[in-house]
Amino acid sequence: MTVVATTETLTLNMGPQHPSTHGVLRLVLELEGEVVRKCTPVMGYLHTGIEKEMETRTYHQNVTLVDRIEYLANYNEEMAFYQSVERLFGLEPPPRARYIRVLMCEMNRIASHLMYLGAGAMDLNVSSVFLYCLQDREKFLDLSEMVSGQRMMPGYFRVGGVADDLPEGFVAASRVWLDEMAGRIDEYDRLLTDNLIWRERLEGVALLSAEDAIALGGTGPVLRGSGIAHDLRKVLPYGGYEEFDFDVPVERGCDAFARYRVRMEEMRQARRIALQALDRLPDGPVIVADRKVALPPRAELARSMEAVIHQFKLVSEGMHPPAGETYVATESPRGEKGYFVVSDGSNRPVRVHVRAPSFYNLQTLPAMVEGRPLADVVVAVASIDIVLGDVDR
Amino acid sequence: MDETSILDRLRPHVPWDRVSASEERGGAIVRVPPDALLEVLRAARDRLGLDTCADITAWDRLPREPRFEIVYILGRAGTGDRLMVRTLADGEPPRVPSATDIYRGAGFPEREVYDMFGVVFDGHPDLRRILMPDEWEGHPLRRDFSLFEEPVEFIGHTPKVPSEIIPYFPPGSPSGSGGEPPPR
Amino acid sequence: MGVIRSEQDLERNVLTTTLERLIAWGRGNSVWPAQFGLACCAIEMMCAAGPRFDISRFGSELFRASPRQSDLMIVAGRVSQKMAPVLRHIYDQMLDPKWVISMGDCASTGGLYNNYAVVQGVDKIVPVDVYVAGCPPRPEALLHGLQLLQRKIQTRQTAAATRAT
Amino acid sequence: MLVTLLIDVVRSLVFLVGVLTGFAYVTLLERRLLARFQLRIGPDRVGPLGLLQPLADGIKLIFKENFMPAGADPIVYQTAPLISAVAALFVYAVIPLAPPIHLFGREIPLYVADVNVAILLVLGASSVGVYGIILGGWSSNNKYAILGGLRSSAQVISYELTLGLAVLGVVLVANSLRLTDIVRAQSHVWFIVQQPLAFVLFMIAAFAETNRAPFDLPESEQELIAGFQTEYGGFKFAMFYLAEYIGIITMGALVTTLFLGGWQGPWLPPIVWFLIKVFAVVCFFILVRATLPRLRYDQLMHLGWKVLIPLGIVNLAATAALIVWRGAPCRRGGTGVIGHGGNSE
Repeated sequence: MTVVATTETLTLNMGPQHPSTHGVLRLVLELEGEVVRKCTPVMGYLHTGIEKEMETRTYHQNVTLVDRIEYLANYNEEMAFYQSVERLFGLEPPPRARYIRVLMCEMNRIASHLMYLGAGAMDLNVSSVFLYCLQDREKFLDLSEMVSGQRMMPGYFRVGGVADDLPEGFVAASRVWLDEMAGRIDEYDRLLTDNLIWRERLEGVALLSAEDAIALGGTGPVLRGSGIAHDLRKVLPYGGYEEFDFDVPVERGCDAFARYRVRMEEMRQARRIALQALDRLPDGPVIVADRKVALPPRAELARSMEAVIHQFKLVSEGMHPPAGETYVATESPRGEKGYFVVSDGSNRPVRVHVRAPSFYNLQTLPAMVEGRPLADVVVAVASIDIVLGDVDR
Repeated sequence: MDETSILDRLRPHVPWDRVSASEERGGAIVRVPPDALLEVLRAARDRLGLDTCADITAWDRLPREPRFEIVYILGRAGTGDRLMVRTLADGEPPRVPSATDIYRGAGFPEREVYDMFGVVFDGHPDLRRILMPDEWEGHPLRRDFSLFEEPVEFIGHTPKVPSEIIPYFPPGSPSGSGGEPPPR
Repeated sequence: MGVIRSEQDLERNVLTTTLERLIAWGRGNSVWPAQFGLACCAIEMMCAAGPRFDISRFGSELFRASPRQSDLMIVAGRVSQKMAPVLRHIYDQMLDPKWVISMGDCASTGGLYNNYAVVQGVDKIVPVDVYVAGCPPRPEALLHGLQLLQRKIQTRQTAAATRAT
Repeated sequence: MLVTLLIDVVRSLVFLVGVLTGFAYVTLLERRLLARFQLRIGPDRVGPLGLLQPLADGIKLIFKENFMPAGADPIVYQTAPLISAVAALFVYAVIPLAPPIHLFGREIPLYVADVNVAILLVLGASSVGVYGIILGGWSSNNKYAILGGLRSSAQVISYELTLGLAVLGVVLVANSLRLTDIVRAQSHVWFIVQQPLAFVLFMIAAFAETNRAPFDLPESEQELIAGFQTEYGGFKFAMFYLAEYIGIITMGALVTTLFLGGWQGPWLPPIVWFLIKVFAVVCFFILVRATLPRLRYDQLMHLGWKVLIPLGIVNLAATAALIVWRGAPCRRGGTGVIGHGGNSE
């Protein structure tokens, strides 16, 4: 006797509006029972045309657009953009500016990972952790507001430095936050890492082998959670990271739990870097003296006609980098964030392409979830920590 | 780790006469014709161990010919090895061979380049639009594609294509002198 | 939107019964938003639900995942051309009475992005009751918008109500 | 006769109103308590201390558009929330709040009916409630809803067994299926001391029965939008909502009755003790919701069938062995358990 098993797959549309896709991602899932047979990510629901829009703006104006790409890690995003533009100019910001940038980027990394942790916990219905993380993130937003006047979209970095020196009291305030975070990270660790259900849900889930991760272009915690020690701050140092002492956390679990552990450890390392930056913060100017790219200081405007002309030229026309193309890769909280900038010598880029880590990490999603139950999709999406603004741009 | 430059290591494995190599701003760049592209990519992966395709993108060189340049950024996980492979494509639609057989990770970015520039990747298993709606017409990142901006209520304002907004300066010309606007 | 100062409107206001007032009071104080975030503003929307700003004080912390159970759609972020039909679909799925807050410049006017991909203002797709300015608006601004909406609901001056007359 | 009937009616009404008010304020309690756990304040603007918030929610939900999705089965779709709500309310008929009080020279029992198989009735009613969920999920013509409904049916079937096994331990010790008897049997030692394992099993199963975190899979927001109630809005959604929260109070009342000595306690009037205990259990439910992640579906099944049910059987066997070894504690003459005690009242 032969039994003919007929299975019918159910096509489930997860998204674009779904609580756990972290934005407007749509996943077309073919389900057999509750097991995912095929997963097709469909994106573009947040496509904003930022790359096109950037072609019509000057380099200075573009920072506004850049901020809104990976909106959970604005400082890292600005860092990436300006690394490329500065490479075009062949500029190097002064030491104080480099340290301030590293400080802001690393604090932003903590804040971004807090959002990962909160949203990831929320996906498993631990709403309390979500709110605790939001509370801790608020304190970073306060710091961001201190330096830039904005909670989320700072626009603080400039070509060749940063817009302004750190405000009074900022160093002390960020020290307070970083000191507090040490205890908080340990607390989250205690709350979740030893939680039986948390481990059950994360361990062995969303498996991604190292080969798959490399081949599919996964970077950041996705790659490091699969056992590859690849951190651009170490292998291709940029922006002064070679002066800092930190470890690259690597986990060999290849699963969501490994990624969670990597990010927890990265928060500690980011804190370490930020503290080093605070300790060794050098004195000096915060932006290069080149008047073709940096605005003259306000005091100079009253005295020097030349300064006024420079100011006028820069504000009205912007800066003119030499013609050419650059690509500089940086390590954003989500992975390799690179900017491919093509300049023709005019005041606007001919082409700006964002190498978006979320976009590539999303490509690893089908490998993670196929053959797994539906509930694991939620964990997998949370574990790669996508930002849809970054995916769709 | 091998201290010889990545271009020197690549040299024996590719048809060097058809490839031009350069170091620009600290990055190794290889320019190849489209028909030698896969050979170079395969050599980069197999001989140099550049196991990851960090990025694929393109840009529109309008009004120069060939019009599109496709850029592959290859890397090796765990090291700082980087190689930028660039190829020029022309025609309507411009065609280049797909790298998906060599780098599985090329799937999404090639779709994006197709979506944004209309570059067709021959041999891509699933070449569909990725960011724009399926029924969208045109390829937004081409320089002759209008921003489609909606008129803001200023007198005399009409939407322009970016190539009109941005004067084109040939490389090397002094900036600000103004070049001939490209033909639409 | 706003107060319609017509005779019809006057009549409607005069005929307002206690029951109607009670219903409006209930609706105004129990606005459950849809869990609907688009872009950057969605992060600030989450912050509004967070401990510091705490939207729950106004009875609105129950972000419902199903549009059928939500009364308010907070359009938080830029609406792309691809998202626009989906957004309209979700709005249609919500049960009457329903309200829309357009949060942020992108949702209200297209904001920074005057280009091919972004809908220039969500009010081209759905009727909007309250516009919250900012890029992104601070959570306080959203809470202010919510309070404005509550006041509008309680005085029955929302977009849907004025359209009906 | 008429007076008795009148008392019955009034008593039922008081119960109904009490339970419905309880439901409303449990929702508020949950929102306020969750907020406290999460460093927030919670609803406090509507009325003093936010006490009118449930009223506002109720009014809003009742006056929402009456809606039915296209392609839904109209009758089933409309009935499903009713089934859930009625089944949830029905249980209160047999839960004793306090010993009878004397009023106007009459003995008025503080329960609607004292059924001799009360505990069976409770279990039965709570499993009827799941029909509402399954039918609701099936009839709404939505994929998320049907997945939620299927999950729910599997979950309730699995955990009903554990629930039953845990209760059986108590029944063996108390030697009765009547809830009032079970309460009275705890006059010296609460069953939480005598039957600790059964208590733990019952609590876990209670979370699963009420679809509460960490077992809230049927309506798991992050996976299935809202599960079986995805397509329900307005008043029909309110009924599901009602069923869920009344289920929590029910479980609180059951835990109190079966394990925490029911209305018994020193100094305070019995009914106050009963309410305090129920309140404590409900708070515990909310605390767990704020703390624990959600299980995955197969882990839930694994836990139910491979851990809880064997433990329940072990507990039952051990209890039975202990009773035989000690000699049956036949307070009632040992004529058996079921069928003893006659009809209600």
